[in-house]
Amino acid sequence: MTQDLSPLFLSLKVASVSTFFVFIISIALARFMSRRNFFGKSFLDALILLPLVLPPTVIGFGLIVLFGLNGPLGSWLEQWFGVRIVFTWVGAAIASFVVSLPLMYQSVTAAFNKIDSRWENVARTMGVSEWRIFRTITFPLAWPGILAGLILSFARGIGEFGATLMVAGYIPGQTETIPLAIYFAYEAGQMEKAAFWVIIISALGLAIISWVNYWRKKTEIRIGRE
Amino acid sequence: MTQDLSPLFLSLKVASVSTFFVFIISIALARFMSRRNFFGKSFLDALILLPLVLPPTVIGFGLIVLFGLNGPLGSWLEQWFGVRIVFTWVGAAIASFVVSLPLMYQSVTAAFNKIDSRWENVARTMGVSEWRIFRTITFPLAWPGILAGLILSFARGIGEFGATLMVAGYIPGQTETIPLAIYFAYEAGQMEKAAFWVIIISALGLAIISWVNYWRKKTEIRIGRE
Amino acid sequence: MLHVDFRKQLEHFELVVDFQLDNEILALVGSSGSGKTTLLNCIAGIVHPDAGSISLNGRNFFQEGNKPLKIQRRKVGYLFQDYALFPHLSVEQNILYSRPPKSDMAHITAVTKVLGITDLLPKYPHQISGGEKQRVALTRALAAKPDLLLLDEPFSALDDDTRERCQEELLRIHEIWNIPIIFVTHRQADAQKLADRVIRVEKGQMTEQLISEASL
Amino acid sequence: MLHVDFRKQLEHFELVVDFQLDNEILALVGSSGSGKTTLLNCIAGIVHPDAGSISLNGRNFFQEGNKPLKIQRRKVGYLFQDYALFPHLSVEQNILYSRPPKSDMAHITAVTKVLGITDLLPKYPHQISGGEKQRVALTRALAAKPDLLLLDEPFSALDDDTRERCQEELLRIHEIWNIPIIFVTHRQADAQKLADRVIRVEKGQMTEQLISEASL
Amino acid sequence: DRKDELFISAASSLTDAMQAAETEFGKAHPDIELVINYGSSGKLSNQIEQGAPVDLFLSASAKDMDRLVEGELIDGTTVVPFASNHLVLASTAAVDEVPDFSAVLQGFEGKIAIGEPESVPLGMYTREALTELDLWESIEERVIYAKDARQVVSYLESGNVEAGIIYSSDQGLAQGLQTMVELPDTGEAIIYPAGISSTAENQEAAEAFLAFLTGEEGQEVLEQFGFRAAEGVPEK
Ligand SMILES: Nc1ncnc2c1ncn2[C@@H]1O[C@H](COP(=O)(O)OP(=O)(O)OP(=O)(O)O)[C@@H](O)[C@H]1O
Ligand SMILES: Nc1ncnc2c1ncn2[C@@H]1O[C@H](COP(=O)(O)OP(=O)(O)OP(=O)(O)O)[C@@H](O)[C@H]1O
Ligand code: MOO
Ligand SMILES: [Mg+2]
Ligand SMILES: [Mg+2]
Repeated sequence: MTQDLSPLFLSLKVASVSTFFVFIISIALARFMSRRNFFGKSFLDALILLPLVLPPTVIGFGLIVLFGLNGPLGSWLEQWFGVRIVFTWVGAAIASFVVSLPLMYQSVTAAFNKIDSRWENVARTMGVSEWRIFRTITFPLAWPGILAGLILSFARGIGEFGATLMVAGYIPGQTETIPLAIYFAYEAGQMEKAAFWVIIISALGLAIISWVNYWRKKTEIRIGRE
Repeated sequence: MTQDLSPLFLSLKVASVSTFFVFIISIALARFMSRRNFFGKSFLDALILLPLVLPPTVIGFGLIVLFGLNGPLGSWLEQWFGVRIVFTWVGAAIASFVVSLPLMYQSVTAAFNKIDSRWENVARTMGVSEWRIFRTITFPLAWPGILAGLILSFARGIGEFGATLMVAGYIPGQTETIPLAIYFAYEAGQMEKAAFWVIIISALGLAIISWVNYWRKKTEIRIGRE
Repeated sequence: MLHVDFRKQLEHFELVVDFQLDNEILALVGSSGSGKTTLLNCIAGIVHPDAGSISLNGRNFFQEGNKPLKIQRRKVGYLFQDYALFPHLSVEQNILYSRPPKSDMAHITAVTKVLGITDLLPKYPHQISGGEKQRVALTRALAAKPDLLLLDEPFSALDDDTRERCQEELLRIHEIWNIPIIFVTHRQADAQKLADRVIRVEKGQMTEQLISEASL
Repeated sequence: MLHVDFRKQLEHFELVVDFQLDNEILALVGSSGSGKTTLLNCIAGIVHPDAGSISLNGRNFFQEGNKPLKIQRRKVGYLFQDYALFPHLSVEQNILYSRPPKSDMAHITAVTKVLGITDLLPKYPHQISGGEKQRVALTRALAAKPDLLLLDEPFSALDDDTRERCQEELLRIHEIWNIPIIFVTHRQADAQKLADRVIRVEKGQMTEQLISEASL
Repeated sequence: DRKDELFISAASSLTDAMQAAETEFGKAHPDIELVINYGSSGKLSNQIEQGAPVDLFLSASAKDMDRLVEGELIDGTTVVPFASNHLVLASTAAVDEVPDFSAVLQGFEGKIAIGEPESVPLGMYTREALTELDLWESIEERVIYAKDARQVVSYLESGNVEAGIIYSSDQGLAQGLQTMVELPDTGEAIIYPAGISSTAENQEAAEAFLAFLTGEEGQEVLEQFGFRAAEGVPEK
């Protein structure tokens, strides 16, 4: 059986792009939220968590209303950037982003909350800018939590199904990620094809975990104790 | 519109039971994995992560094969304990358990990995048992990460949809969790009912987040620095 | 009776120790980085020697070729150089950590009072001063009524008066418990006041000294 | 010229300080828990006084009613009592943390050599001894060429020889930089050797003393 | 007590109709309690294959029912069609009255949403019908595959496709549809078969409900929700 491998590459692309933005934005958010107190903070917190409790189809519906051709964001993006979200891989990336964000955000917030401000203060006495302190002290010390969040986000991004199907549609060869391939093969009773993709995606998970573990061990000394 | 509130209570029951077991098992697993090295450890790690990357329907299919009346586990449970999994809330709890486990496991592992063994050693010199050290030192110090994992697991448990639908079925009043209620209301074009449940579930998320934040602040001093 | 006779390779030199200690007080001196803390860690069981043996009152802590005795079963009271107070427990909980709930606390209460930390009991480690931490850690090391006391620079962060009081208390306790005590110090006065014997460690090599000779 | 004149309420007493310091070396003494570290923290900007003012060479660090100057802009070198080395950075990275990449390191290399920590540069903080940590922290505080040096018990974990060398180095640096230096100590000898002036803090109240009088 | 409970698995497109039918049926048979599980026909047949306790299966596709009969999970002798359905072309855009269906379809320029043909019965029927009408090739490039009728409707509602093909019984899902054009009859009917499980614990109740559904009252209810009588079912 020769298989078209495009779903693998598409899934990797979608998950990578989504994880990249999840990473940037959840760190910015967590940092912002951990330093400020404002009215509605809990509400924003809950809002970020919402995609975790809603059925993916409903999230997809929300996204398609927002990012659709007639939607407020969709029409704006189309007009100004010529970017179309619906029925493209960008839509799949946005769906992955939304469902992965809460995973990363919670992990990062927990990691930041645990860091002793003493080290940040030492760095301040040395005249180092807040931004450099963040990059060189806060971030590396929070790294184990951030890494856990990254693993979760990437895996969730790879695995996103319901919302992706809604936003990106199922266009074989164009928006067919691995979970979509599995689902439609399975639903059509093509158990061999479904099993093939389940094996591929499991091998991918195994590869990622092994690589992360290897790499974590290699750099372990850097997060040693004081 | 008077609404039958049973989905709310069912969701809470399912998520609580599933989170409870996720908590116990992922902590036991994380502790076991962080202290031992054996062949196939990365593989087990990846296996735990797998439910994150597979489409929920496929997970549901796997579960129903395992826990169905003809499945190896299902027939065994029925025969020995008279517990039926398929089409019951227990099935929903099992589905939630499987999809929440990776979230908790990653969070807990990251939290344990960050703890300085110095404190455990101090406690050892005092003749305190490993189990008591775990309860009174390791666990409280890992608490922020564990809490983040708990939030994620509970939310994911509340929100589980695809696998639940497969294993527990959609039997209004009996296995109808909030996400199922939302999905079927949405599927049936009953947008009002769907909106009602989206609001309820959002309020639930808000309540949980607020409560956790309040409680974290109250006990913050206990996880202060040295 | 404590028997210590082992060697352990460190990065820049080998730590070679061989001494016996009755129920006396031993001062351990030597320049920074010479291996004093490592020696205490080996006795406590936190790191293990490469070869040799360590035993206390006939109980084998470490014996080349055998599995080392678990830290828990050594009954050692250890004041760490950096205190290592539990950050999530109050001072009181730190001190009482090793005590079973309804055990006799009379001796702890007495120590707490003499060391002047009674007011601090409800505070958390990050809320107290450096010298206060040191006294709390000392009290904690005493609380379990150990068979052997290891104190890594127990008075370094204390002013003269407070140090005086802590030392008196330590002597009083030694009188009562009659156990071997090893403490690390950089002060000649400390050694002269407290110690029955002085051992100097330099680059891993130990020599026993007369107390009066000890230039620290 | 450093002007310090503030009050700050602590749990059991109020810390009241009022002194001025030229480019001299000031020894801060007083019993454990009397407020010495808090005083340094106020000057460094890590905590803020309730009232009063702090200024260095005309720059206002703190002025009642105004926003305190950011820690970053105070140009203070601070050796923390518990060192606070960055656990994830090597000794070398710790020391050079404040230095822009290609800046002049000559003075740092010199200090490193005199303090005997050159061998430790590639190690991480959890791999070095207590006294070694203290010397690394001292070097780090000096590395940024600050306008004011705050040293919280900089020599407490050092043996006589090493302490001697560190003190010589500090005097040499003071000679060159000519900045105010405040250091906390519990040793009379330290104060006598280094300090131009001695201030004693007891339960938050300060008194200036003659050096020879200072019973520490 | 299972005695009075009748376990039914029904295709989700029947949800509204079954809720109405349950009320009607309850009037005549107060002693029987219906426990209805909804899902896509494929999912339901999977559940049954894995031993889910089901007495009566109401399927939206003959294919799934045949598979279960082959596996001897459904008693083949009890299988009976109880409803039929039709395909309609739906759009939020208004179309002038045009007599020819293919002209209407060709009139839309944007994307067209249909069910995925390999896995969704709706899609399979759609492809068959369009192939029969020689329209398949002309629109294949513009097609978006959906996983069920509801997704087609969502695409329509959000304005991301111009047209979509759904069941006539699913018209109730949609709000704001301007155009509803039935596909011309191509011979192949969309039949909903019902069958009783070969291991049914409540055979009698299942038979009673099936009789009700194929009887006059049941057919009336189904008709209210956009279904039609199936061949072999007595016309009203
Ligand atoms: N973060 C804090 N929160 C509350 N109280 C504190 C805190 N830090 C210190 N204190 C208290 O303030 C007082 C002064 O503490 P400070 O650390 O300034 O003492 P110190 O003179 O440096 O003592 P030492 O010589 O022991 O280091 C002490 O009573 C201490 O318990
Ligand atoms: N975890 C470690 N890994 C590698 N080397 C270490 C480690 N801990 C200590 N060392 C090195 O071993 C030597 C002895 O260290 P040790 O802590 O025993 O010294 P010490 O006598 O206690 O010194 P101090 O008086 O400064 O506390 C030093 O050279 C130190 O750098
Ligand atoms: O089995 Mo369905 O949900 O009627 O297409
Ligand atoms: Mg030491
Ligand atoms: Mg202090």
